[in-house]
Amino acid sequence: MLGTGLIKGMAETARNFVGSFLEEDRLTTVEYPEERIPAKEAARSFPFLVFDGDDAEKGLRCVACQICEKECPPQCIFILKDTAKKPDFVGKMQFQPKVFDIDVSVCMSCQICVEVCPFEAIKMDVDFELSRFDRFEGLLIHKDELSKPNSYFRKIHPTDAAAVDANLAAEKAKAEAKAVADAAAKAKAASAAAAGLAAPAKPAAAAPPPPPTPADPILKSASSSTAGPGLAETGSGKTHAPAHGS
Amino acid sequence: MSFDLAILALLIGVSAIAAITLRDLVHCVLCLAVTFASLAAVYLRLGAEFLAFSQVLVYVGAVAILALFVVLLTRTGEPRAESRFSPQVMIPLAVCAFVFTGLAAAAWSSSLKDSPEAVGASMKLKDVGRELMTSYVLPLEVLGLLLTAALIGAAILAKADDGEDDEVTDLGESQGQQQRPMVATTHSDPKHD
Amino acid sequence: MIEWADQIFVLLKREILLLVPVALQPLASILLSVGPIMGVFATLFAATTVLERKGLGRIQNRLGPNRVGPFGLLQPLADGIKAIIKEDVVPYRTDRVLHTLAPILIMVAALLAYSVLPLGRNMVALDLDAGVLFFFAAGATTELAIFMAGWSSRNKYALLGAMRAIAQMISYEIPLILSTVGVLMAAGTLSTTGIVEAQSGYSGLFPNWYVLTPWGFAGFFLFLIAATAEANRSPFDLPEGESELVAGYFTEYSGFKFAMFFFGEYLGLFAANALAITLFLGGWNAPLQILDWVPSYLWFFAKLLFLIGLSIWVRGTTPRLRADQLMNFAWKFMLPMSLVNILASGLWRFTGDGVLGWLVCGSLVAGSYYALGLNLAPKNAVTKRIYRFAT
Amino acid sequence: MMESLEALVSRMASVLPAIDVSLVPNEAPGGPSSLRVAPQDGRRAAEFFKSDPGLRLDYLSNLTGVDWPDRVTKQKVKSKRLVDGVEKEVEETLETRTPGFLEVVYHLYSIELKHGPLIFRMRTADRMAGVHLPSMTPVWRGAEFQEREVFDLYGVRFDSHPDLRRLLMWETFEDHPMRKDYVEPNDYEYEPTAHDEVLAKIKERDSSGVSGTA
Amino acid sequence: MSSSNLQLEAPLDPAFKVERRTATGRGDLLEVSMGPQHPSTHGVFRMDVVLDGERVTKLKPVFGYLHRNHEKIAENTTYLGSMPYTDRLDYFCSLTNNWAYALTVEKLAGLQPPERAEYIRVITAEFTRLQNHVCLIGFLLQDMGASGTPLMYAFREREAILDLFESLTGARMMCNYMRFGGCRVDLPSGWLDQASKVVDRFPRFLDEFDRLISGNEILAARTQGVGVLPRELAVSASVTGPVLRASGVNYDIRKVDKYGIYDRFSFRVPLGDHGDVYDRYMVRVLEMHESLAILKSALRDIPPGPIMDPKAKLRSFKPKAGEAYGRIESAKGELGFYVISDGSANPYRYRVRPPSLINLTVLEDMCVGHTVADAVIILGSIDIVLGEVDR
Repeated sequence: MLGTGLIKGMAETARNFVGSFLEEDRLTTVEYPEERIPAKEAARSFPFLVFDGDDAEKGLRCVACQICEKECPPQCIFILKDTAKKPDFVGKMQFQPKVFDIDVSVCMSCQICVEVCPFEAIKMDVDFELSRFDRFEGLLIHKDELSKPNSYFRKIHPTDAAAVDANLAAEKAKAEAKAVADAAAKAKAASAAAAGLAAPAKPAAAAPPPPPTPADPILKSASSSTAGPGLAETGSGKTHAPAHGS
Repeated sequence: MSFDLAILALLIGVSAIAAITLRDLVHCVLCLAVTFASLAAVYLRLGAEFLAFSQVLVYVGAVAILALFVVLLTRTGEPRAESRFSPQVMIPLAVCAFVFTGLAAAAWSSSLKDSPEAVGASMKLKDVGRELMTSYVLPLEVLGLLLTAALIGAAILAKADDGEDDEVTDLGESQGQQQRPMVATTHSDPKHD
Repeated sequence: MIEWADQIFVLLKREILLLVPVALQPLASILLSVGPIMGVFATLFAATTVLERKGLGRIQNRLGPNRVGPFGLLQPLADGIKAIIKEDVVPYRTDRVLHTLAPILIMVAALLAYSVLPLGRNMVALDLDAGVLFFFAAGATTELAIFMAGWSSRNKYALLGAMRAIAQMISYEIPLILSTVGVLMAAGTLSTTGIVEAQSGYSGLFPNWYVLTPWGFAGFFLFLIAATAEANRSPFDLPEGESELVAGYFTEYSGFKFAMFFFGEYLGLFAANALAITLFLGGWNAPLQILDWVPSYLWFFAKLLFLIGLSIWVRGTTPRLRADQLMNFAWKFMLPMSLVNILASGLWRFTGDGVLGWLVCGSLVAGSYYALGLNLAPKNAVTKRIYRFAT
Repeated sequence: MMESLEALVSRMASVLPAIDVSLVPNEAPGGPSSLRVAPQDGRRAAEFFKSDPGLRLDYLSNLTGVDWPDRVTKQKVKSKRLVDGVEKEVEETLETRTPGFLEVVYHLYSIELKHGPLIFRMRTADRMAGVHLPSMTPVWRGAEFQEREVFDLYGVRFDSHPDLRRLLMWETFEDHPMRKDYVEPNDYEYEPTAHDEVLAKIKERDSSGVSGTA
Repeated sequence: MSSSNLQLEAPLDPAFKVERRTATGRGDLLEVSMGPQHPSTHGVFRMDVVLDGERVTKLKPVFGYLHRNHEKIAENTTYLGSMPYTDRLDYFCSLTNNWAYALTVEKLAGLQPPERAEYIRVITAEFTRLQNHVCLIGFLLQDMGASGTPLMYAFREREAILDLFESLTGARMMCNYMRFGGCRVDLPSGWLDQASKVVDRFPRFLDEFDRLISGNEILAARTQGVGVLPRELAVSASVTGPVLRASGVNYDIRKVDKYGIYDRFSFRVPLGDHGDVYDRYMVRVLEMHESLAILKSALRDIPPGPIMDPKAKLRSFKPKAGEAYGRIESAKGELGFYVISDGSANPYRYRVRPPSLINLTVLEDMCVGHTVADAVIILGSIDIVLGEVDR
């Protein structure tokens, strides 16, 4: 008969009307600024750079290899290599980025930079409140703002961070063992120098091969002049302009 | 004649003249609607409530709308740029003058002309109904029959429109439009288009 | 004391009038009637918008507006301010005079209808002998306003919307008026207060409302459906069907003019519902004799809110009809049904409200409802379909 | 299952007189090889594919263009030649110029017989003037929009297409953006963004070679 | 219900000739440009409609408002770099887009995803289908003017599925999850239980929807017999997906190609007999039931193991020269990718076969003779996403 379907439908809407007051799972709305859904562990919004320890400059894992810059589909990353090498988390001398900018307005949160990074240096943040007041400069996020400590990474992605930490620790242990072995080998070689054969002390590359360092004489000299890590830090900390000028 | 009736009369006159002189047909019909409404106000002023409301309901609510529909469905774009008055303007003027004189004479000679208020006041709605059903039952029924016949006729005409027979509807202006299949219903300005 | 509470507004008006010089008393009387009506219904409009949005929200498992004020109750205020301060965009080449007049006319027409609605005992602005007729006459004027809006906008959607609206309103005006005929016959008057008074009193437990007769029941629903169509409410909201015509005849309106259309439309809805209450639901009368002490206007507004809630509920449930189906429904169902209903109400007068009356009128109404409903179904029948599956 | 492409080619040669069909191998491990049909035989072949009871390829899944611009392959050839009366071995570079063409690839399946795909392709004479191919819209209606797209993005004109207009670009647009040699016009109505600066910086860095990318 | 495999329907009529339907209007024709800002064109899509009264006599779809030349971008990006761009094709079904692209490149490079990855792909693809169909029927009813109620119920369910996607892939819509030779990350702990919960809860929604709307007279009147697509025309015009199956053609690529591991699941393919909007609606509803069956068994059977083909390379991925065409049954129809490699890091030619665009071929044939309101719901029933149509 005419109208039965309509009445059935009205019963259903009435059920939902009442149900929205009674049943939790009917009402999916979250009153956002006051109430927040806790971020999912896998959530991703925008990349950040991980650093170990407390000092963002010192512990930055990024070695400015520029793989992410090349792989980034919308090309929103801009990296400028530093002129001086500094020891990285393994203790190996590496370059660091002097400039590391990501353009929020272009980034599409695809996470490809994270995947291609061989150094576990760039990870995805969960903070999605990225609105800025400045349309131009404000949307370009610089290195100091991008750098976040490993403890933060552990907080937002615990499972992932644990795996990464274990991985890095293993690598570091391997590298240290290698260094010890190398030292031992060197010592041995020195002691067995009678043969006059120097053992090749080239450390074997870790699982992800670091990019070949450029053979630029200026860079070489610069890195050799700033021997100590402390010096390197002060050199790269605030005095970008003179370094660039030279 | 009282002041308010004079205003209403003026309104009727002005809107009626506007209805026949304005360029835009839609404006004309809207002025006609104003005429009808003012006429209803006159009835109301004279105490003929039922007549006034019927006037609004039928003339403003239906006849004017019908006229608008007709204008919309048959009109082609721009109002024509010819003169406001057709060359044969004298003939309708003469007819109008004749009708007006006749009506005025009838009104003048009527016995009610001195006490217009008295008519409406005495007529309650119940009385109207009773009169319609007793003294005027024959005209009422005849009118009803006529309207029914008109309705059926309209339905038949509309029905034929659905079928194959095109001759019934393709009369008059619509034939001229066959050459222009794309006609914007809104005003089309050559410059703007 | 009860009497006093019931008549407080009537007495108040009388007291105030006494303070006014005699020469100005007619004017003051008009102002004292019109002012409160506009104030009360503007407030009701504001309340309804928030009620509708919250109600629809709950029906749809949402929260509805909840930002402005406590529980979002000040939302209409925010909307109103926004509407007023927004730029009034009038497209190039519109007919500016008509474009401006249309929303004013639609509001005036909607407000005129309120002058004959009895909001409580002795609370009617204009107790006309032909009150119901006046109501319909005022309602008919809105068609003109809608046409003006649609035509003057110089927009194809607006024009299509206006054409649809007018066609729909003309078609549904007939069942709307015919469905009231039974009441007019039973009450023997066209005066709204007269009709309400005819429904006062109780027979047994039940009030003497016309909705509690078979023909009144059918008439009430016919009237409600037709009134919904007249007010362009869902499921008859084709003239402004946003999925087809963007916003129908007020596509080109913005800012305050748009708000006036919106207001006018809701005023029309309230007026139609108020007339339904007057005609079928006993107006200001209490549903039970023991509740008679509650002031009459409260009953009126309670019933009005109930009908508004019903229309929100229907809006939350139904999809929209198509234009031709709408017309089919008007002419093939509503019209014959209301004619049958007139016959039933005539029979009721002779059979009385006994078992015989219920049997005869009830079966007449129900039978014709069933038959017309069958007739309305399309030829290839709305049936349950069986679907094949390939594995 | 469908017969092998080799068998199909020989059968087509026997059924359709003087048809120019050849096999185009595909080296990808997962992908089947395809047929190349000469443009003048395109409609005949298509009708055959659609109506042949063994094929019944009634469903044109995909139709797309490929641009193969002019290629210059340099080859160093050593030849012995008489130079100044002495026979010497001379090394010279031979430039073989492969003229470019546009190719349209059709992927056909059969809904009736549930097999496929059969891939066939047609090549235009060149990339500028002779870019006409027969339209397949009369055979498979599904080609209508895809041919319009190929026309739009590659500039292949399909003869006897019922409504050959641009599909994605606007009517007054002139070039064909999917061609390999398409140069983006600098006519975007864009606002400056921070990203412009980033790109400018990249350009500057790359041109000056400050850091020398790895 | 038949159980014979793949030979369910009568053979297609080979003599079928495609004829363009045209209707000639006799009165004034009104040309309306519906879109690109029209509310119900599902994005920035435009239909140039020529109307005779309200009847459509001619309808030309106009595309390109969202055109960004995805294919050209992909030819200038690495193989991996195109993966996040495929999310943005049909932004409702990013996971199936991922799958289609990954499948094609796997064919090109000869990769074989491990079993667990295949299961994950099936699970995510079926969830994608569920949420796409849910939204589609919500949108379809919204186009019919149902005030958002069905749409909100649909979004409520979609929310649960998107939560699953977020906890797996990190994003709700732009998942960017699949990789050549497997999937990016493994399922987080507890994900399967959560997914089972969603699957178990889903029938409640389907029943609710059934009660709410499937029996509604207005829905039946609006959709039955509207926009009929004959079988032969559907096949000839390369229409795929639920639209094709609603016309009674048994063609589901999951059954025909058995890509992935679809041969391990038993599911049925619902077929419509009328090919109208109602059938397209119902076929999708029934497909959701089948998807739930697939999901149930996949969630039960998923084995542990690796999720990436060890041969797959993430960086400097350069497949050998060759070409491949891969296609899957996405929620909208056959989604195909055609990739030609010349041995470099970027594809030489990258083509998306968009089901949305090709299904629109028959839009005019379906709409001619119906009213504007019908054109809107016919468009809605095709289920297009402009990100995919314009690419």
